[in-house]
Amino acid sequence: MKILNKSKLEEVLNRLGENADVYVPMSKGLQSGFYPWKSLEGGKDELMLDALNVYQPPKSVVFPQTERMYSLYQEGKGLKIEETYENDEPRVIFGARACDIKGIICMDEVFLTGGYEESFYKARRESTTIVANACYEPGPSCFCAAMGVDPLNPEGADVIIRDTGDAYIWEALTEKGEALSSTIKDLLEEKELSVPEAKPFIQQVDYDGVAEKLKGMFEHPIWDRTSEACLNCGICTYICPSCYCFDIQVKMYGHEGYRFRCWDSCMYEEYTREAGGGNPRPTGRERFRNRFLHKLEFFTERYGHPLCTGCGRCIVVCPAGINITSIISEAKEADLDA
Amino acid sequence: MSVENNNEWNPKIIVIACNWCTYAAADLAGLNHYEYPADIRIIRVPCSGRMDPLFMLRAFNRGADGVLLSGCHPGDCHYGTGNYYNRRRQMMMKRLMQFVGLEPERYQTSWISGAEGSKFAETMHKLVEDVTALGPNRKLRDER
Amino acid sequence: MNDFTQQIQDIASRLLDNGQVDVFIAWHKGQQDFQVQPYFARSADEAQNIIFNDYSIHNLSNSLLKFRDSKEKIGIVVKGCDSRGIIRLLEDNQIQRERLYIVGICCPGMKDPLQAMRDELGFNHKPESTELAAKCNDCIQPNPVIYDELLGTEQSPRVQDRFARVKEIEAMSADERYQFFEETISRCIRCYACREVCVACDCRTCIFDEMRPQWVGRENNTTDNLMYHIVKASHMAGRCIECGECERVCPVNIPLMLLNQKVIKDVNELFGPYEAGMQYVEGQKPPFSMYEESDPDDFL
Amino acid sequence: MHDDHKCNCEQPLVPGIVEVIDIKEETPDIKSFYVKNIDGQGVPFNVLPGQCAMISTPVGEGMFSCTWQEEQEWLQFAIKRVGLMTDDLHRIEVGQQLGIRGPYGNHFPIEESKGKDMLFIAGGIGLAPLRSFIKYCFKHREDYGKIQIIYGSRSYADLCFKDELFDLWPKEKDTEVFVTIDRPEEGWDGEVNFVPTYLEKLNPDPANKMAVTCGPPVMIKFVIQALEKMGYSDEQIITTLEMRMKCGIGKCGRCNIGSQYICLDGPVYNMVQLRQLPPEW
Repeated sequence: MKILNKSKLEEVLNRLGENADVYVPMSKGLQSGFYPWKSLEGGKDELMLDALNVYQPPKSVVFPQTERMYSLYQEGKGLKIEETYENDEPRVIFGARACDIKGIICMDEVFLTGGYEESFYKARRESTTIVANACYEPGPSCFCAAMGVDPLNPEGADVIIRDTGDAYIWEALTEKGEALSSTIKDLLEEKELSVPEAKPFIQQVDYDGVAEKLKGMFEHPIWDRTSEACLNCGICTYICPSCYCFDIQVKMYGHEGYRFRCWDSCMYEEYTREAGGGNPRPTGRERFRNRFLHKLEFFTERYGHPLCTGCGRCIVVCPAGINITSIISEAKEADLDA
Repeated sequence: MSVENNNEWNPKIIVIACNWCTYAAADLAGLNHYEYPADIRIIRVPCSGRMDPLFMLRAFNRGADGVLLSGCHPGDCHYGTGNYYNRRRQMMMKRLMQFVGLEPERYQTSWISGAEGSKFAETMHKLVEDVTALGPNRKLRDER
Repeated sequence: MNDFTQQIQDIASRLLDNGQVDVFIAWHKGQQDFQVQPYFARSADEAQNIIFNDYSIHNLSNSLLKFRDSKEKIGIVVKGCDSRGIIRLLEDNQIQRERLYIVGICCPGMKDPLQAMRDELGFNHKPESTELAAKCNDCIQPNPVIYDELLGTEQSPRVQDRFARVKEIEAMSADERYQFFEETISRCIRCYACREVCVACDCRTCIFDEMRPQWVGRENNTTDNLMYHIVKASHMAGRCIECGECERVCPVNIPLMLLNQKVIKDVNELFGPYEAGMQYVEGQKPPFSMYEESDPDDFL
Repeated sequence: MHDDHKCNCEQPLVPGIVEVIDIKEETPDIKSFYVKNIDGQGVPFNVLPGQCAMISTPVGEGMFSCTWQEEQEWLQFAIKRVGLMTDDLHRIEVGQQLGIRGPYGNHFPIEESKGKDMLFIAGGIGLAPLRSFIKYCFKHREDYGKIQIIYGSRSYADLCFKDELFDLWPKEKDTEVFVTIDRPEEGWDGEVNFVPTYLEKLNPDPANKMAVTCGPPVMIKFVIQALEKMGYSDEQIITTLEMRMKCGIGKCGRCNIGSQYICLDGPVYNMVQLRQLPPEW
């Protein structure tokens, strides 16, 4: 098997960085996320490949928070679109966990199926190579396996690395992965190492049958209670590896400008407010319900698996301590006649 | 914009003027043929009480190099008290803007009454001079 | 702390039982000790779920906004800083004093559940200190300023100079300051948690949700983010009660209280001592809803 | 309910450009816009009755129902002034170029309705989408049975498409048009009633009939109740839903009702389908 010795890691990242933007898990001051390897400042920033995960998922590599779509130019009564900004620069996501890659797969399904291929996402996605970091030790808030994610063999990875202590076992899984491996083949060694042993999950979550059951729970009183503490901020949606809702807006400077899209959150009142002023989801309760039903029921109905990948980030960041696993178990245990 | 295409840079300055005093002063300045620089663009609002700090922020955001808010002298407000409320807001806002790094000369406030046509012209001269000395503003400006 | 738990449970059961309140707002435990969550007890039975521990840090006064249109009578637990939030809401006529039964706690300082999450759940390389939450180290008012019942013994403020950070920034040059804010604020992901968690942000329609006209762009870039934070800070003028929740919940650790404290410092210097929500006097107005003819106008 | 009438452009979020060739004032706050390709040759895409398109000006984008017509010489949109973007639209003049992308969504059940009597019930601007279907029925007159149109608005001035309503449609073969306004006014000697009440008063027989309704949400709600009372089955009741939309292609998330995206899977639903959805419409 191919081995990447950790002493060669920097060299590998530098090499990969010659042809692509390489995004690695990194802590920068008080925040952590997937940032360009090139932006690492010694002494200040730190590579976080061996941490369980980072605060911000790699979602923004393929689906940036703000993305310009096209320019607009107005002249008299004429309207022109002069340029579209599709970005297909090659990029590598290095060291993503299975949950985060599953988030990208969810976005693939949304943006690339259903009759329309969204071209801006497609350009970024097709030029992205994913190097997955297999997870052998789930953290206390991890529950990916319960959501149908295999932390040891991430679906959607082009290359997989397995941490054995001093070295990573390197395995290319796709053509893209092979191509990536070939650029660093002189830095890989041939050696047999044993795969680490997987530790059990600490958090027990049972999602079986929940999607089906939630179908009958739209008006269930569970939503009154669970949504009470929710502040309707957008943290959970913005740090979620799979939340993909976006808004399309325009900026004009006199006669020229551009239209862009940016992340949006179903938690905001403005999200579904109609031009005439009506809003089908006027209070926090409806928005809260829609978010969890979308994650746990609607998406499963449409695409066959939940929109939650069990990364546990929303549990970590929620200012009100709302825990999606509690909501899953409450739904599981709920009395339908209540 | 045409101003930017000139080789020589001219500042873009927004003057937010109250209808009853400063705007009248601008009229008077015109009537009396007092000259003042052409780099200013006046936005008329009903009262200094209407001068939301957002106007100033938005102006910088959209490319202004300097902003002046101007209204009636304290005690002379057409509506009685608008400028008193505005005065508090401006005092706070100016310090906040300096705190985030804006040069104080870029964001000015003054009282100009309807009879002070010459003061209006002088203020504009001074304003354009101050802002020109600082050069183009990049702070808070949108990346187009 | 367990002491407080029992006391609060007793008070809540009593009030709910005899119908003095319809809902009692406190905390309950999540899956782990540090996963404490705001809790709305509606019966004496439910009151038994209430806990108060090291991590009961949330400013519950913000939850009162959910009840501003209802007639329900509400019991609520507040610490020193939170109680100032209640005065803020009373001043803004968002809630009526008669509807409230306030249980005050002299606050010994709290730990930050979000910090604990990061430390315990593997999202941090090096666990940070597990001492008091940062905001509690800046505390100027640990004892409730409004209450119907008081628990615990008086605590003393923990902060030496609460404007120390502000003064540090003030000492920089204009360009250095701009660079500092550009750097910190460009991190913002505009999740609006700082707004939603703020008790002083009680507008029904926020200016940032307003689309007609849209004053602040939704693009996530430095200037739009700066616009957001400057406008927010200016709206906080005379309103911020220094509970520090905005800074605590920020997922990218922007020092938000720096802007708020700058404004507090200036308002105090310019318009005479004013601390938002320190004392409830009916009809009293916040500093930007009033003026003095003698206010300074040395504008630079 | 997908069909071949679908945008297959490579960049579904980037609009094409069309030119406004005519603007007609329907009511004080509704205007009809006729658009064509900028080279004057035809339209950017063909639509089926009920389908929508995303129109954009430099101010914003908005989803509007297209009016179907057989010749496909132009596309017509009847647009009410309600918000920022429609405000901007109402200020433009003939010759103005607009962005357009589409067509989006499903269409009215033109096939399934063949051989049946048609009952159209509309309120206010809700006539605009139904008009597509009505025009389609007239064009293929032999395929459909008796046609009844019930339409109401706040006042006479607010009635859309007056020439068709009062002159053209009543002259069509085997067609009845019933018009009502909400409040009595001088010079109006017709019906004064709300649409659902008028519907109950007319009491059209459900036998072999399709009832298609569109209008303000409360009107739809009461029309559906009235139809049920009159004995219409769920399969016979068709309506269109409305949610805020941004992308139009089922990606941006906001227009969902349950697992359905109104922009992609809707806007046309019959009651059988609606009963499967969470009651959020």
